[in-house]
Amino acid sequence: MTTTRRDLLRFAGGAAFGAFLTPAPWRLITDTALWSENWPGIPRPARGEIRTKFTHCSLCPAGCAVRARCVGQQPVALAGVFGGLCPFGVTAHHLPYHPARLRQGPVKEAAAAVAAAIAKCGPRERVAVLDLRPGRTASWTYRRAMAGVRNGTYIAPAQPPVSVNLANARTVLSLGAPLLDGWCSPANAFAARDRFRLIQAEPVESRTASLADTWLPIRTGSEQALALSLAGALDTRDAAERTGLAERQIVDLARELKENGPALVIDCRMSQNVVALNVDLGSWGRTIVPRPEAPVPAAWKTAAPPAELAAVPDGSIRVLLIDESAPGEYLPWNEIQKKLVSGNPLVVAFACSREGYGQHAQFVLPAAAFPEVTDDLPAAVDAVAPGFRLATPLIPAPDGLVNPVDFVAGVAGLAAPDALRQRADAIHASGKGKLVTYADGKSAAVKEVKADEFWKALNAGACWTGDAAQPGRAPGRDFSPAAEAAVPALTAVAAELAIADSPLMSKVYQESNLRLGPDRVAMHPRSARECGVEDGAKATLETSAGQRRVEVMIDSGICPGVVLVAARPGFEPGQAKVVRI
Amino acid sequence: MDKEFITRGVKRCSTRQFVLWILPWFALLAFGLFSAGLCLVKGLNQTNMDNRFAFGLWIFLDLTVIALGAGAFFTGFLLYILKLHELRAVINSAVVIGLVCYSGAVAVLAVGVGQPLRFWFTFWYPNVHSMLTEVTFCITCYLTVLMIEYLPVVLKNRKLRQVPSFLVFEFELHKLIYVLAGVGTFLSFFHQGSLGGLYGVLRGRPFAFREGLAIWPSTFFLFILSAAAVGPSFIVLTTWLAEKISRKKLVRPQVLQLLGRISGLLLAFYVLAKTVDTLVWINRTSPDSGFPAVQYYSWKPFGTWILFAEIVVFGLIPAMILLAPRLRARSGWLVSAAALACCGVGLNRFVQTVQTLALPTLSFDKFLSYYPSWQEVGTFLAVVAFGVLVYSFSFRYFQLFPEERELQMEVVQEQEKEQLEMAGRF
Amino acid sequence: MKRYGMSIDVDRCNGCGACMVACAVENNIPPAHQGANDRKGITWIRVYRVDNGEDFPDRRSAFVPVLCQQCGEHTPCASVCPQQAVDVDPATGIVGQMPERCLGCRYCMAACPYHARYFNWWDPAWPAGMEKTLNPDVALRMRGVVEKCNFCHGRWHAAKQRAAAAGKKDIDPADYVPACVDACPTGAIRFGDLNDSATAVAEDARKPESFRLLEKLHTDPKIYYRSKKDWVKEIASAPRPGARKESLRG
Amino acid sequence: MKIRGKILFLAGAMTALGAGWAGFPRVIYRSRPQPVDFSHKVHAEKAGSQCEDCHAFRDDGSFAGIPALDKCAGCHAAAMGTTAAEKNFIEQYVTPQREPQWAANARQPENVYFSHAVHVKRGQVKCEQCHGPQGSSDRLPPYQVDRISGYSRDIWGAGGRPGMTMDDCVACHQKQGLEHSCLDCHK
Repeated sequence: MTTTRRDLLRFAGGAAFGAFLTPAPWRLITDTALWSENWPGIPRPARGEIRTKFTHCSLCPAGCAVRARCVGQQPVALAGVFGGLCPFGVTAHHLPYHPARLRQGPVKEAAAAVAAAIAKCGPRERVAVLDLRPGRTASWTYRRAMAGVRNGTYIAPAQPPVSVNLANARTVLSLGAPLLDGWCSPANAFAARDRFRLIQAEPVESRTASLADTWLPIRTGSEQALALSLAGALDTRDAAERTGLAERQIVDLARELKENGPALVIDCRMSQNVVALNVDLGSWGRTIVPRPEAPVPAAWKTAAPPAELAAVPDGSIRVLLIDESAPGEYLPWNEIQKKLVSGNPLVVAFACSREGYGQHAQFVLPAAAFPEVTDDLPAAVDAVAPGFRLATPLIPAPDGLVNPVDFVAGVAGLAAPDALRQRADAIHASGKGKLVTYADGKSAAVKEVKADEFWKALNAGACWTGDAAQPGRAPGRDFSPAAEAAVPALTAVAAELAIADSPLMSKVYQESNLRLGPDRVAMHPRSARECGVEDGAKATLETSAGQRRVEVMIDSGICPGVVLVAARPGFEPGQAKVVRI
Repeated sequence: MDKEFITRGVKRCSTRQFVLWILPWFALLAFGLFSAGLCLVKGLNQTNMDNRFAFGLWIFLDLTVIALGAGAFFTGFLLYILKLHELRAVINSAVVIGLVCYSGAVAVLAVGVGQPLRFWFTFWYPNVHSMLTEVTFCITCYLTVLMIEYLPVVLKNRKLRQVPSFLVFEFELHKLIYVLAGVGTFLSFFHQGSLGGLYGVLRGRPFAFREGLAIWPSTFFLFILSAAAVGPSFIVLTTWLAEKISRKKLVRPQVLQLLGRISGLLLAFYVLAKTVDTLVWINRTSPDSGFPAVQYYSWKPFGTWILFAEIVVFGLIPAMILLAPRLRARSGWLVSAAALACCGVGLNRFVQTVQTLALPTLSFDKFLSYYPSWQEVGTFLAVVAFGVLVYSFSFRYFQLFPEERELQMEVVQEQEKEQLEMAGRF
Repeated sequence: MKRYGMSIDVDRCNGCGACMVACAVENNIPPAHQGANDRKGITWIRVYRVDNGEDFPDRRSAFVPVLCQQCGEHTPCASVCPQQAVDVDPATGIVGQMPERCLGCRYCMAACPYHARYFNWWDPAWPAGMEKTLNPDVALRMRGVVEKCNFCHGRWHAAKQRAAAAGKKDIDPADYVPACVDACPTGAIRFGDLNDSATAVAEDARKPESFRLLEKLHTDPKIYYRSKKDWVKEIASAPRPGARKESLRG
Repeated sequence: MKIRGKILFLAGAMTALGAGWAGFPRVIYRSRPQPVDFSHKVHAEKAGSQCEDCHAFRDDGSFAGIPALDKCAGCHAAAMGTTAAEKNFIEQYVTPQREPQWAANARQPENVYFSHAVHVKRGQVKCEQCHGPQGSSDRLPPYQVDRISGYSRDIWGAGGRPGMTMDDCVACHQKQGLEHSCLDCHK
């Protein structure tokens, strides 16, 4: 007999019926749902023993002490030892994995090229090192190296000659310095915050301004004028005109600084006028002291003196080695360019990414990113006593990286075996100060620890703080007149400090508008109208740093005639143009 | 070629013509399925919904089509429970419309969730306090009911009748129909309500939040009422369209007028209830949760005009027309009033879903705007195309309008009579 | 029974965003997909910039961190979830969200008046190598589910474990501090048990200048904000069109 | 004719039942052999060691789980017995310092938080209660993983295995009245 279609149907029906009495269908449904729990492509966090390591954050000169939570050897979270960190510091352990991070570079070729260039250096031509963060042990090595090279020059941005003592201040006038937003270590700033009145003079309502007790909205570039008039070196009416404040306000401000002392006046770089004004207010030795520095081995004293870029004659540098692995204040490139020789100068940059001077250099050599670096930190602007803090690596640096210090020392034929250790020994030998270990928070006098222990402790998470030096004689009060610069129609002002950032910073400028993203500018509705742009409009921004596409945001807290931009390396405030696309 | 499928005694267009008619709809369906596929494979980032506009076009679609599909249960209720036998003329088409609307809604819901593979969690770990649980349960149950109600229509097909067991089965089903109608009515009453509750319970959204009886906010009952009101209107609308497109008389005008009258009556009730509810909300509910009601309407473009349109233009006016026998008698008035009513319910669902999410709740929020992406629109269109196709096929091969045949006879007889008379003259 | 809560001093917050990134680090939240924006991103704690509505130079701004307010009374999101993916822990008062149970229907997001819930619009992805820095105490979420702040629940687990290992009955409060509180450089955020009137948080909550967002919704939030400025206190109430200019940044 | 129909129907049902009950479990699980055939029994008897000796707690209360190679090498630097298994182990792993890739049956999914400290130290739960008589077993149970969900059979699978599925956890927690919220056990 033959099987008909009906027979097949019956069989199938039976099978279907039977299947429902087995675990199979139900299990399959469950499993698909479970599969959606470990969706393919989702990474699995590594498990392991949780350890704690200590280091100092080397992203900015503040150099906060950092406690790292590690799984095995890998840091998975960073926190401050003496309070919180800035967002850049909190996410610093991501930097080695930044997509823009530089991993390979033509090291040999660069070395050869440098040697060759030095060899055919003319009598007047210089070999120079540009160090963005002077005051480190590395800086000393550079200076020693340059001392050993003919016409060797060590160039560094001007350092604040003084440091401030926020703890003593009762009134603080900040001329545009982001005091509460990265100017100094946040832990210090906020520990002292409740004890002083903060007056912020600034053209935009920055974070510091919005937290200040008083915000004086002044015109761009009129900070110096205000400082001078407060010191009586500039007529009040004149100052009022330049700053856009009422004369009354300036007079009151001056009185407040005198009466509600100890007063402290700061600006971004603690310029000469500001220091003089502080001296004038009788703050010397109370809220403001000379910049302390940890002892250095006597042998290093022969090092080349730091030179400011301006002091270097134009067209004189043949070989320029730029260390931007430790970022600090970026000197504008067009200034640097003036100093290079006309006929093919050689520029080598040591950096973690091509973002900065890399764009202009013949060779960009990969340097270690934050948790890989071995370095120390200069005295912070708010450090009253000398200190010695190491940024010790939390993870090993990948192969193919260059240590700029070794490179430069090699170029100069200077044997620099572990300068950090030498420095540490010198400090230990001085026998002054105390050693603070972070793990237990105990502090011991240096005299009581052996040199090796001292060194070991510094590497395991500790810092040395010396005794605060006597302020000595106050510098004479000589003011340099504020240049009467013509205020352009639209001035670009930097919103943030330019620090390398983790991909996770997208939380604050892409997934929210808390911080100004690199592709955004903010301006007052009125100036936006003048430029013919509205909120969210796409436009091009032209500054001295070049042209780039941006999205415009409206913010009525910004002085009309100012465009707020996220600072990039090499950006400097100045004339700007915003054109709608 | 498909002649033997077509019901005896009714005329249907040629196969070629039919194919030409359905082809574009199939194209639309294909496009829609493609965009829905994108959303399933690549995820909901294909849509323009976001964290603040968590619901968009789709939820609006769901609420609207289900309200329009209410005709199915309500006509069933009137016919089988309240014994309004005239309505037998439209019950089949009502069932098809219901089926289309509900299956469409379920399909869109499935695309609209982030993890469709977990759909069964709702049945396995239900949270009885959630309106969405009620909705899911009722819709799925009622969809099954509709399918069973649809079966007889299918089995009556001329070809399928040839299988004897089918006939028996169909006969058995018919005994069940009253039970089904009862169950269906209960289920849909319930989930029409829970769809209303969906937004009414949102304490965090004072614009939508309503007080009510027991666990159900007032919107629960308003939704039932509005759905029951527009259901018949939508049947009037679709039947009229079917007549126009097929160029045939399908039901007696009295039936449509009856539907219109019922619709108008309920609509009037709804408008009254809605007005009372709105007043209570403006003067008590909203202020109590700290939100002065005026501010909702100061965010342009959603001014008070939207409230006016919802209650008067698309509520009171069609209700008046449908309640006036004279106007009702003219198909033009009847149909346009029905259309107005349907738009009204659409607007109401729009306000519930979209405006609620657009309005700020925190004092530093912005008023939000949202435009659906083409993938969302595509999925939306897929449902429409699906509906048209199912209806077209059912219309062609099944007997959606039992009276159609008789009406046709009458037409024929009249023609013959005329001819005879003419013959008599000469 | 504990009732964990938070107090936030708005006058102290400088809007640096450390809490936002610290939260992302702790809870394995991926960096933004390039298509993400302020409405499609994931920020369990979100710092908004609010202002007094004046124009330069009278404009003043404040920064308001908004996270899940951990509503205690008829919690809007918990009651609406169709499949019990949201629950309020009676032992801690923390509103929990279960990504593995979540269907991704987003009903809870529509229900939340604080916009504290976030949907995974994309598959989570990290730059090559960065997945090494993920926190083993927090499970990763998959695309298509909702997530939100749970007061760093991983840290709570760790604290309980430490207590158990030490043979203690109760956890040491110092062991359980959410990442945002840890990271905040200004000390604006405090965390603790509101039921224990001795804690700093409970103290802050009692202060006259402290308030909660949209209190009239009767959701009993456990995040207490405080400010001495009247115009800042207004953020507690419902929006009033025109009263404050839209804060276009933040 | 009618009979034939019934028979066919039953035949279909039977086939399906057979396939579903007997065949399916074999298909759905992938089996993976353990790198070393290790006998808990031998170690318990000969070395007289307790569970905690190898499966230790760390200071912070976290559980180290399966011991690392150095722990084994402590005793097995050179062969102690004569078994092929040990010889093999030393050649394959100890000498080249290669960590054996154990397949952990008891490893919970990523989204589960399970603290041994809380259960063992505070709850006083015996190892056997969840792991079964692992300690006296002569050979390691084969590692079976669900092909679709990727979960070990012990974690999410058929009965008759030691109780480490979510249902087992919930059952016990309910008995103890320790069930508060999902996030008690999930992370």
